[in-house]
Amino acid sequence: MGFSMLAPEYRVDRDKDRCIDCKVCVTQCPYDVHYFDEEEEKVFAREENCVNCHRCVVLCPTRALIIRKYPLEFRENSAWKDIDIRQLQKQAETGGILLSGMGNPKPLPVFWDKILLNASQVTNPSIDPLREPMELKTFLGRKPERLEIGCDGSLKTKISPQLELSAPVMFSAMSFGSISLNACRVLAEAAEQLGIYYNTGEGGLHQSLFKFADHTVVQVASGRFGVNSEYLKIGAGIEIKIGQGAKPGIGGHLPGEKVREEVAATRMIPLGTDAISPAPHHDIYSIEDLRQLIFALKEASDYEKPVSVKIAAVHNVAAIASGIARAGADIITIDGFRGGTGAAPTRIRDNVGIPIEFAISAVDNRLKEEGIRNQVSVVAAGSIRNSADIVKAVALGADAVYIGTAALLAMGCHLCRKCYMGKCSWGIATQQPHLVKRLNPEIGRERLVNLITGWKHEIKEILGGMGINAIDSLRGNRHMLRGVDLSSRELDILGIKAAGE
Amino acid sequence: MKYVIIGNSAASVGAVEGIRKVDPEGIITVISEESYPAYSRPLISYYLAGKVKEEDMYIRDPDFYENNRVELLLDKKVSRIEPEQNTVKLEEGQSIEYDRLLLASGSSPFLPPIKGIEKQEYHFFNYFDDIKEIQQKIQLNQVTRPLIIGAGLVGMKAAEAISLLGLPVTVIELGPHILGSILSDVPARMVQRKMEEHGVRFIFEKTVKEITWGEELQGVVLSDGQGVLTDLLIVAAGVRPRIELVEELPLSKNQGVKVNEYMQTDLENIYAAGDVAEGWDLLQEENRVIPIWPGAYRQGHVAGMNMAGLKTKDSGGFAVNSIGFFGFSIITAGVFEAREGNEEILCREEPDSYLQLVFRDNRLLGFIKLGEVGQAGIFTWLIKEGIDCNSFKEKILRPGFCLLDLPEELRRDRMRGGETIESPGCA
Amino acid sequence: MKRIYAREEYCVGCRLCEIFCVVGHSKSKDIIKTYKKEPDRPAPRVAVWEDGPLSFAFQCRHCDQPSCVEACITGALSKNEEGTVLCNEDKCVGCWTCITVCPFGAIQREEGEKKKIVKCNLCSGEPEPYCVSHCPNRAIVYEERGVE
Amino acid sequence: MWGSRKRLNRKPIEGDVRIPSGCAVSGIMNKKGKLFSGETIIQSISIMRDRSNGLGGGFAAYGIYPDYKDFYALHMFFESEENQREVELYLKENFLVEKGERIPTRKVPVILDSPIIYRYFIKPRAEICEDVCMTPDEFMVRQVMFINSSFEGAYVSSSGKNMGAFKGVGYPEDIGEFYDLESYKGYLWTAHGRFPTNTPGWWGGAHPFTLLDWSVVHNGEISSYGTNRRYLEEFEYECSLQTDTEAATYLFDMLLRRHRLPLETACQVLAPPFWEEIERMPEKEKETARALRMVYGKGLLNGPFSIILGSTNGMVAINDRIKLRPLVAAEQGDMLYVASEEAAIIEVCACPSKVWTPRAGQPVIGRLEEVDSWVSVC
Repeated sequence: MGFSMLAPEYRVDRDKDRCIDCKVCVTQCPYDVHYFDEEEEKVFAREENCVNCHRCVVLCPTRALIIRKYPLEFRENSAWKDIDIRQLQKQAETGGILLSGMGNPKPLPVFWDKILLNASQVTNPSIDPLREPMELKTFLGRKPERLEIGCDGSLKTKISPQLELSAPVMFSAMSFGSISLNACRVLAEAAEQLGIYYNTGEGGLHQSLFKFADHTVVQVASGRFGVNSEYLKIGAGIEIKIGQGAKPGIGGHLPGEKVREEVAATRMIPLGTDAISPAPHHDIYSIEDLRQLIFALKEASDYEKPVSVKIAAVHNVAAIASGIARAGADIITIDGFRGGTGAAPTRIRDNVGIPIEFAISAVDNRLKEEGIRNQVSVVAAGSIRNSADIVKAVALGADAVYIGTAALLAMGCHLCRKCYMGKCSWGIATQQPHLVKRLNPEIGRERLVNLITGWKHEIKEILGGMGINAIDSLRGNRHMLRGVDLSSRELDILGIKAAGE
Repeated sequence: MKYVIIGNSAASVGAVEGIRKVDPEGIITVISEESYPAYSRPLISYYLAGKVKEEDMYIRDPDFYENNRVELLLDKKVSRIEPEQNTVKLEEGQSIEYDRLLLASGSSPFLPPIKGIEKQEYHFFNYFDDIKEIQQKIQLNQVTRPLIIGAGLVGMKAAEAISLLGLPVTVIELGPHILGSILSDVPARMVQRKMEEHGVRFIFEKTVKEITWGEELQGVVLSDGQGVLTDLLIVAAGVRPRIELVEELPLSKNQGVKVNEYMQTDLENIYAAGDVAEGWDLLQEENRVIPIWPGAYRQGHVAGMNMAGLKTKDSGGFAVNSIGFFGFSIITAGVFEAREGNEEILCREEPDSYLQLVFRDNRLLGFIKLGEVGQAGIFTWLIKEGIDCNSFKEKILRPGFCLLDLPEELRRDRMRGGETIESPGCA
Repeated sequence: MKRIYAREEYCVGCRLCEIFCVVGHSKSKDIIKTYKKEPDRPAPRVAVWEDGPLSFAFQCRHCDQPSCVEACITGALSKNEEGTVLCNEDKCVGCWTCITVCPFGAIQREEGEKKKIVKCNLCSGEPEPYCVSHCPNRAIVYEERGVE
Repeated sequence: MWGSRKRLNRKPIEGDVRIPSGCAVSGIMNKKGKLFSGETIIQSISIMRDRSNGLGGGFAAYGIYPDYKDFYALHMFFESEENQREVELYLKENFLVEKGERIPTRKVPVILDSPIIYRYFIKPRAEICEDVCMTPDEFMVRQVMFINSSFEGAYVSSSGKNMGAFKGVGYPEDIGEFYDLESYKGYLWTAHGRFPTNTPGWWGGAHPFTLLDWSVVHNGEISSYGTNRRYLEEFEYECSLQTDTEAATYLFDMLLRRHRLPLETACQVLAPPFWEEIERMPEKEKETARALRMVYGKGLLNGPFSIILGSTNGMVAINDRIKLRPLVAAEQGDMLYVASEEAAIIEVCACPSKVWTPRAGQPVIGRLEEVDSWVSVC
């Protein structure tokens, strides 16, 4: 590397009274921070390499390690904050685009936290989910405007294919390539166990995951990686990815070093070649092109799968969503500006898009006004952090949510945001065999199932408190929401009242 | 059922444990010429060197015989076996009936024809009592120049033990190098150097022609006329199976007593195990005596089970030795030199270690491993199972070879390990 | 019987099994005291073997018919009623005969002055062997697999 | 004054805010269509005085205008004569107005602030219906919603044929006396006593809520209101009152009239079986139940309620799916009774042949005998 003006970001505090020089930190750090000095017979750290992934901290058997923010400060300047200066220095050294992993970390408002939920008192009873049934079952897919029922009660209307979810949550599109096969396996197994779905992302479907196909949404993105007839027919649903919240308008790039044998085979590309997904689909330059692709995919899958179209939440999201619905999509997926990614240009990630909360509200309103809201499903994504966020998203109008970052966190991700380096110390965002095996899918699956199981309990408690015993009755039920610390304009856009009103 | 076992070492203990696995009731009688419960013969050199206390010489707990309901007859010598009567006769006249008899009488040291040896001022290094005599002499400061005839396994352990007591040992060997039964020339020289560093002196390719006497033992005269002074003479010139009890009986024997895969001699009710028996050699594919401790136990165990009525085949064995001098380890197994000419020999020599592998048709036939101990059993296993090593032959030669280096299928088999995989013994 | 099995596909090579094996067989059973205050702490009975991404922890298989017990020249090795192969370390003289015959290479040696073997005793008395309970990735399991 | 919705500087009323309320309901019908006086229903509802607090009471009566049975009977409240004139002008433009008259009332000391109360017997002008491609019913629905939302100081309290709603601020028995319901004869009567928790009460906000010949009296609080409302808005129902009763009425209208679901099916939408039960159903039944929940999930009325739906063809009483509000039913001869409390039935029918408590979500359906379809208008 040579000389660098960049000071370390973190310092490694090693408690010498606790450290037994067992070298676990040395074996576990993929960033070459810890090393054992044979002469001194002690472990030391190259702090400049530390990304604060916590692998060493968590595995240190004597709790001898703490990673702290490097205490060096620049002269105080409210315009030029430390991060601005550091990023600038980095670019001055490299001349490149700044890259980032995971979602937008900037201190922009998180509207979930400005929305509060309602509960029943006196005039209607709250319901105890431990004593009464509490239903979270959710169907995603196109619904007819009305049903025709014969006099004998028989169903005369044929219902389009649906995804049936035990709870309104799914695992976001994360490709094999951007994450490890073990991580994909965790998502697939957990989805199966939970009765929900995961999404392949643009990585194709690895042979070993075919058995989870009934819980798989297969994605078709601009690079068409891994897309073939079998792929389209085997999944439970198909998703056309137009955009992603973390990088609206930007394509994807999986560097060749991650395109190892299995990735290459699954994506159907040569070994070691860069996998580049173009920014647009080059066969979709307009809404009518999208319609053609939607129906091409339906045709290819015998009209047996619901087709979703995923877009990033951008300024005109409501109109775009309406167009997507009318183009024949059964599910519209909207990814907010805090959505995660394996790698995105930092400036794009931090500055493009709109919050998912507003996007849900705007889309739900628009579709309702057009009288087609009940006919399509809306899935919201991008920084759903907990069960309360899900409840708020559904109350704002989403049918279900996708979680990506939260699922990865459950598997072990510590949000160090260095996914793009391919050296994920938790075995998630990496293809290096010695790192991949760090994620035991069995443990990952248990943790992820635990998370969603916990969330289900919480959602049931919240619903019970509201006096509701089916998630259906929360959809678009904005009466259950009140805003705090929001301008009246923001309240209007969210379609909710201020707390106290 | 009445069981009689002649001898009380590894094969005998194995037989008791084998019988008791099958038959908790029958009467077991063990007859020993010695006056100790079963002790470890390989430990006698450790005892002499002061590394092991007397109570740790015994290979089983003191209540072993009681717990296994064994009648132990010590200091009793069998004079005759009478297969027609199904009895064994003790020298003092007593007859003991048996339904099944195990000959586990072991071997006796060989006394080479040397002039003057009849004066009996020499010692063997085979029995506990031998060592106690030597120990007494040394403790009485009667020894200043010990001399050992024979640089085999016994002679070398004797040399090490005595040297550790601070005495300058001289070893006279007929052959060109030490440990001729288990080592080839190069590793033998390496071990020899280690021993010389500790003050052991070797004289090769000489025999002792004569023992000279003054008032006491003075020394020996070698085949070339050279004289060597000594005041303690230890004869370690090899051992011979003790077949004298069956010499007259109608059963096949060569050097030892021939046994089938059930450790049965030609006489239905008489079994043999241990150094006295000619069991199956897996590598040589013939019956022969393999005088090693683990093999004796295994054979005894198999014999015991068969005697008690549970048909059990012995898988056979081959020579395996672990020995060490002054902390320098030697592990060998199987053959160490080319015999048929189609063997492939790979070697790795380093200042303090040596590894030699002998392959035939990509199967490991034997190895010599000096200075490094770890994982040696995997080599032994490769030999025993006759595994095709073609794909990982080079890896075996590398330091630190372990399960990790096996092809995946074999590795996984080993990792699963344990369940019913190991047949008794692996001598 | 219940045995310890390694799952190589999940071993991360951290060697916490070795570290905690030592702790489990130490006097204090406290990791910091063991390593800071017990210079004569025992050697680990488990070894992690590693070659590139392939690694796994390995220890005694507790064979049904253990060659090591048959071969032991001192009677230090024995198999108890539960099937655990145990070593009486006071009796072991470090002759390495057991190492010579162990078909797994699973027997370890005490480092330094003490010339004797150490081997896994399944942490008898503990609900679960230390290496198993301290493996961060469930790459070592303690279970009954029966005959395969 | 009776309290206009559009007045400034007043307390919030229905339509401005959500007002939860507890209530008493009662419904009585003769399945053969035999007419009986309003006295019975007044008697029944008055026994449940404790369940209301004097801030709202009302009745729906069917079969009361046999002479005008082909005309939509428009019951209206006006704040002022000026308001009335504007509406009447509008009516004349769009409808044939057969008759317009003040609804006779009596002076009752506790009934204050009553608005101008009128009824009109009207028919939509055929050419206009044709012009906008609507059935007369559809046209009526739009017009009622338009009047309610666009005309200052005017409110349509009912608009069905051969039926009418009589409601106001007060205890129901006082309202009954006020409207002199003893002098009306109908074959089906429903009544409502209201217990709103935070409003002085507004005449228009009193129950029953009606649309065409649907009338709904309701006890409960619908926690799914926001969802139901947005769903209805998708089908262009304007929930201007923001009441549960209004939402329930529109849902019935949409499911029965517009989507033409069988009555039992519509009830199943409002109070569907749990998934657990659905899984145990026979295949065909399960298929329908699944589809209904899939497509009409937003029509589920979630939270405590007991509802009586009145219509020309009969009466339906239904509870929420876990029966969080009371509902009792009884039969005696051709008479069917439903009420919040058994006492309200026994008061008017001392020895019913059968009394039962309907299970959660299981509708009690009283169908006029000569009628085979619930959807009266096609």
